[in-house]
Amino acid sequence: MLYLELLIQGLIYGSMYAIIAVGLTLVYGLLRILHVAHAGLFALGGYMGLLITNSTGSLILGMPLAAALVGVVGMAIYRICYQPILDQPPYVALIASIGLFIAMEEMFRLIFGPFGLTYTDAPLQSVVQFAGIYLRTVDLAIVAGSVSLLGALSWLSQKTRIGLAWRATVDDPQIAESFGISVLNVRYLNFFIGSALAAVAGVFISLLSNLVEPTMGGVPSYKALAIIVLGGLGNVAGTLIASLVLGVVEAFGTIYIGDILDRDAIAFAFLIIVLMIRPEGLFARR
Amino acid sequence: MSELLTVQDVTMHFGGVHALTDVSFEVQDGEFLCLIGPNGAGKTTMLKAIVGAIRPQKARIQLDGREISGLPTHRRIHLGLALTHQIVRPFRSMTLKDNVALAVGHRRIRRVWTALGGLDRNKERAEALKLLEMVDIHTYADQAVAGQPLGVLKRLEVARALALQPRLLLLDEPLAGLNHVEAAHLADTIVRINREGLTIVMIEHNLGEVLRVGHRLVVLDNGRKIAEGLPRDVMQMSNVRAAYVGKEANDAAA
Amino acid sequence: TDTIKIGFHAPLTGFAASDGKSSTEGAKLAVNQVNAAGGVLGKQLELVIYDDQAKPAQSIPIANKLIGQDKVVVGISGSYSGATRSAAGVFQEAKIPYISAYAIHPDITRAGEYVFRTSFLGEVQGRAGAKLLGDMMGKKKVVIITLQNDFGKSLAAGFKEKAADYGINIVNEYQYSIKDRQFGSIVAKVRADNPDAIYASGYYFTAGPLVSQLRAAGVTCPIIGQEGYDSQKFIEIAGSAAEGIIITTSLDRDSKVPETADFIAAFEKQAGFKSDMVAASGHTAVMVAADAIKRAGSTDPAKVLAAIQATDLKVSTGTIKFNALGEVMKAVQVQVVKDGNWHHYDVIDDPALLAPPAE
Amino acid sequence: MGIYELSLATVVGINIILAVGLNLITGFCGQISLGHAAFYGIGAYTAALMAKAGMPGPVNLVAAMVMAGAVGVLVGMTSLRVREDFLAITTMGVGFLFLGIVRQQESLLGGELGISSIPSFGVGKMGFFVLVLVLAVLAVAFSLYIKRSWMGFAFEAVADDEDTARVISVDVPAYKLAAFALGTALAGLAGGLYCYFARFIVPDDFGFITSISVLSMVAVGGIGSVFGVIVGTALLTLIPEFFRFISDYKLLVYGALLFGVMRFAPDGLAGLTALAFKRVQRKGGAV
Amino acid sequence: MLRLESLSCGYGQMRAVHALDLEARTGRITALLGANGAGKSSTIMCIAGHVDVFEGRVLYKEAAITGWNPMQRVKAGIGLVPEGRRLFSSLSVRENLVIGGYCRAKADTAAGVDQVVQMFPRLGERFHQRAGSLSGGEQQMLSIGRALMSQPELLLIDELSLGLMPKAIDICYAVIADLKAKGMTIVLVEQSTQRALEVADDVTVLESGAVVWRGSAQDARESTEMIDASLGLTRNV
Ligand SMILES: Nc1ncnc2c1ncn2[C@@H]1O[C@H](COP(=O)(O)OP(=O)(O)OP(=O)(O)O)[C@@H](O)[C@H]1O
Ligand SMILES: Nc1ncnc2c1ncn2[C@@H]1O[C@H](COP(=O)(O)OP(=O)(O)OP(=O)(O)O)[C@@H](O)[C@H]1O
Ligand SMILES: [Mg+2]
Ligand SMILES: [Mg+2]
Repeated sequence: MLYLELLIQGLIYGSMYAIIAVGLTLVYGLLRILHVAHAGLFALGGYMGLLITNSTGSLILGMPLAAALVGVVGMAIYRICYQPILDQPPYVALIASIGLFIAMEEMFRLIFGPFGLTYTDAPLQSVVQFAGIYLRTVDLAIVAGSVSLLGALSWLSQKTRIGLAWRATVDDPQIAESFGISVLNVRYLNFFIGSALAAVAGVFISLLSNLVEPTMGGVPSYKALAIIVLGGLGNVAGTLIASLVLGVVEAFGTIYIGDILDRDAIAFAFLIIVLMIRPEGLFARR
Repeated sequence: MSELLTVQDVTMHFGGVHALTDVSFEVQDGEFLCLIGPNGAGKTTMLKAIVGAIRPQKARIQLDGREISGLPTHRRIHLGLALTHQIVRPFRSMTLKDNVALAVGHRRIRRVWTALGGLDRNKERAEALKLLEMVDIHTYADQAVAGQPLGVLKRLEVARALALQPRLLLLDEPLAGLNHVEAAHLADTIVRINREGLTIVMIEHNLGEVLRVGHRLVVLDNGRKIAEGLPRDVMQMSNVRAAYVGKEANDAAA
Repeated sequence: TDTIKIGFHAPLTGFAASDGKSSTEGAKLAVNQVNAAGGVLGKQLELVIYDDQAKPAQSIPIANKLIGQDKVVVGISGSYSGATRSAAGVFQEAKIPYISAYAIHPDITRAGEYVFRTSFLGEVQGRAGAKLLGDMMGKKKVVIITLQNDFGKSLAAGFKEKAADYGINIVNEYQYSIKDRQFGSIVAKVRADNPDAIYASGYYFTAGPLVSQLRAAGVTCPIIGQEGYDSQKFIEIAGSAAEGIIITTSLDRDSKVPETADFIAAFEKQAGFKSDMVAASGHTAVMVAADAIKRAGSTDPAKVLAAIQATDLKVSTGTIKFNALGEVMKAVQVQVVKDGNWHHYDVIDDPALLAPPAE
Repeated sequence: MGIYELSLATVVGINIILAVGLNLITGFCGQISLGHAAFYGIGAYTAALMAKAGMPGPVNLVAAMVMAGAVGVLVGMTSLRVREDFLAITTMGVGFLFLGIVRQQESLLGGELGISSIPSFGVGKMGFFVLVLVLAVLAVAFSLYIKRSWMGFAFEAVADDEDTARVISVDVPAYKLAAFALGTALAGLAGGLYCYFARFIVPDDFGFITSISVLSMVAVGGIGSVFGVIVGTALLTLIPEFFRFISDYKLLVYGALLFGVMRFAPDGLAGLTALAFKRVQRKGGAV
Repeated sequence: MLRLESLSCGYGQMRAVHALDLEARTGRITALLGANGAGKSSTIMCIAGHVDVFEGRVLYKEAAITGWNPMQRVKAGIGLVPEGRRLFSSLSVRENLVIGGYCRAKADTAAGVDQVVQMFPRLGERFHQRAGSLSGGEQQMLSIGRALMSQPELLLIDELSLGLMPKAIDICYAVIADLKAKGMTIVLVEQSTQRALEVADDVTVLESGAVVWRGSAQDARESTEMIDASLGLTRNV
């Protein structure tokens, strides 16, 4: 019974990670960039969702609007920040991205204050109870949201012409243009979707804790990197499974080995062990 | 002549792809052996297995009577092997000359700690220039590798391999990407080096040159050896003709 | 010079910026109040503020700058333990008095006789928590949830030290990191443990989510926190789940004592947000410094030092006196959340229990 | 020099040793490390424990180097298995693992409370600065020497293309391990010096943020360029000091600077000066 | 069909082609020959829209397309078989062909794929295999097939026979001859002069980015010495 509950909690953690990490893995898959500022977009999503929800009183409005807004910001970040340095070695984009992330966090603090914001009337907090397990609506929404969003994304990339164009662009952007694929549009779409998902994750997290803080991107900024590596970099399905596995490992780890290693250390110890056994990650592309 | 390289029962499967299945052959000291076969026959895979860039499921490879199939690549190079890549792999951050100079200094960098010993690179650079001259690309010596045409990079591969002063040189399609004048010229250079005593194994689709310079042919198809022998004899074999030979080769062989 | 400079460092940027903001506002308020009342020694006080990001590597040059360039008379830390402990060494070496407003590391005052602390040690407050739970509330089967940093660890140590004395049986202890906001697995396990009460350390931004997640999962037993919870933000975050949460702290919201009541009102007016323990601590430390300079009648460090040692001052966080080590001796306030606000619950004033180490 | 300037200069010196070490691994040998702070920490903890046990300072500094270098070799072994971006994340993981272990080691390493009251090195503030300065100069000279030696040449090859390096007889694993050993030993030395400088250490001193700052110093200076790294380190260490008067915007400026340099001068300051130099030369030639 | 008017193009500061005039007439094969680094690939990629033009014009069907991007060009009917094949290696054979027809109506795709498979039955046998794992010859077929999917009127082919076994070269040349017979205009870059002259109508020889010889294939066969001399140029520098 306890194990089942821990498993469920792990899956909730994991679903959360998955929505954040998938945007990162999309960017990595397309451009080979470790896009740390993704975590900044996640926090921005939290702020936007909370502010819109508070002022309109409707999460139904707040979440999609936040996603769309942040999606557009993501596109701008690609255009302004990454496109000019695509042909540089990978660490260049990584450090630029870290700089951007720090600047974003500071901007949040200066604009929204250091204390964090809360919902005036937090939605999705009602408690559902079955078989002695207590869950909040938001818990269920997260799991349902991540499975459906990632499912849709996976369908988009495997079964549609746009997905095909995306994959062709990964292989050879220059030649893709010569077959009528607008590489710029593919990349815009990629950043739009990835950033919008980050925003959705940000809104979900803010509902879990009823708190949006300038530093809320801190944990995803590095842990999401670990997840996409576990998932085999650039692999959507792999990222989902890696997220869930990591969520479960953390859920059990904090209880049973929490006094030996902290949560981050548990996650990274797991990562290192996996990489030593399978250097290409859990789900390699080839 | 004695056997310099013995390859026995090399088997390499990539998942479902049987790139090599029980391939065996020998290379005599001083010989110029050509490895031919259809696209995807496993030729490149064979050379990579010999230098240890890939690890076959099964292999016995002996250089001069010494088993080398367990050794890492750099050890095999120390023992006298050298390889040029089919798909060129230069050091893109260096000039052409430095690409070769580093290989010239291979004795200095053999051990990490002795590599700390010297600072002077002039002797090696001068030697590198000579090698570049040998393959006709010395005019590019101080240029960066980026943006060089394929033909120059192909020859750079050859110069760099020669810089290692190998006993056995493995060439993977060195002539591809050169026009027929350039190809003939580079082939002549390779023949000259061979005459000076260097043993050579060359993969090449340019049958005209293969028949001109090769002492002996080994033919692979679908990961298996299907023929071996003197060029003229091999070219007459019906299975080789069926698998490989086209109009041009017919003309050349005729 | 026509002003008397007091050095102040706090985390104005980075992860601890919210506490830095509170403590800075508290300190500024104190300076304004002193100056409005005519300053000290006929001069105005000037607060020299630097941002240390709560990092030791930053606070050392800052301490040197405050001493060497700004020539401050007293240094005050409105920062966390790491930054405070390393700056303390610099002040001690330069023989300039230094007061830690709310950092809890036990070794801070051990840097030397020039270093003081106006807040409780983590251990002291942990002991008070044990008394509160075991003795005053009569709960015996307790689960500890510990924040994994110097604050949480020393609270837990103090709590565990006295737990047995009050008949408390600690069934389990769980740890979480300061970055955690999701406690699903700990909550599930605590529910299975079914304790009589929970002793959970944390700051408002961790405790808020923790408490609301515990309550949502149907954990109804009392939850005891400490001064880290002590912020209006905690109540905003936890919402209705905050009702009935009890903490040990140094600020009594219902106090009739004028110093405290005035502070609470004046702070909100100046800063634009409600006061909390950190703000009150920043305020207190400056008040102690100003009072000492006044009594010393001079800015000579040795004289100021002697004056600080002899402090007996009523301020927002109670009556401040120091022991030989420079640790504060005062009563612990117990507060409870009622109708969305902090209110008086009790006071723990047991000198033996609350005695800080004296060496 | 006042005590403030002295303490700043000492920090710059320590950071230069730290950054030069990372430059050896990442700049010379091409192995991206996001966990450099862990070795800095190992050095600091080693020296701190030995100092508290009453061992003399110079011995402790050597021990800090040896300890960090030894663990560095161990971590370097992972670089033999995973590549590029994977290595970056793995080393980042090593950093978190180090921190996680130290945090929970209360009896030996002081846990969250860290180690305080570390004895002084015993040479005074000025003397200590001179020591740091001498060691920093030695570290820089050493790394310049490596860059120009055949070892540096081979590092260049490994950084450029491992597979090609192999076929020209470079023992790639040995070189990678050597880079890790040397680079992490320097980090250990820097850590040892830091522990004597602060005389109080806590786990958070050696976290992910520190790793990132060091990498930023190297990249802003110009990865691979020794002098660039020195300038980058001095700049990024001192900039927050210059901006103290606008405290509230300090980190914002720092982040924007980091981004700006990478976005507009991807080769760092070293690349920028090289470019400016070329421009001037071209202009001179035209006249 | 295609005319280049004193075209100069290159990379960044570097000029790869100087003041090149070239005409590809409708329904004919124009061979572009030259030594290594002469600028053949640069010319092809410039026509496809991938190389910066410094001076001069590119005229396609009498309209200036100099400023067009590659997408506009493929829609206008310019197909590309790039040097080194450059297939989408993680995509299957079928998917590569679908991408080939990306700029055409979706309805045409299936019919187009059928046509290509008829032309190269081998591709049908490897239909769902990853392009990256095909043999060199199969890759070349796929590269041509992919270009045909865009229903080009002008086909640019760079290094048809590079790395191919003799038998595969024969197949590819047969296809070229067939396409020409169907009225397609082709610009062909080839290292093997002999093979190129067999199929070409017009010949242009480049040296260091400039034209050194121009004429009909007939004339070219008669002045092979002169052409060979320019091919061997790099040797004599
Ligand atoms: N890493 C790999 N993974 C999967 N398959 C591979 C790999 N390397 C080679 N192959 C396959 O093994 C077979 C043999 O490849 P190889 O490169 O040795 O052929 P080759 O004879 O050199 O052909 P070519 O003349 O075209 O260069 C091919 O079918 C190829 O697709
Ligand atoms: N991406 C690039 N960046 C910079 N210079 C380039 C680039 N590609 C080609 N060049 C240069 O342009 C010139 C012409 O090269 P190009 O590839 O067009 O020659 P080519 O005639 O196709 O040669 P090859 O027979 O080797 O294919 C060469 O000097 C080459 O160095
Ligand atoms: Mg091959
Ligand atoms: Mg070309």
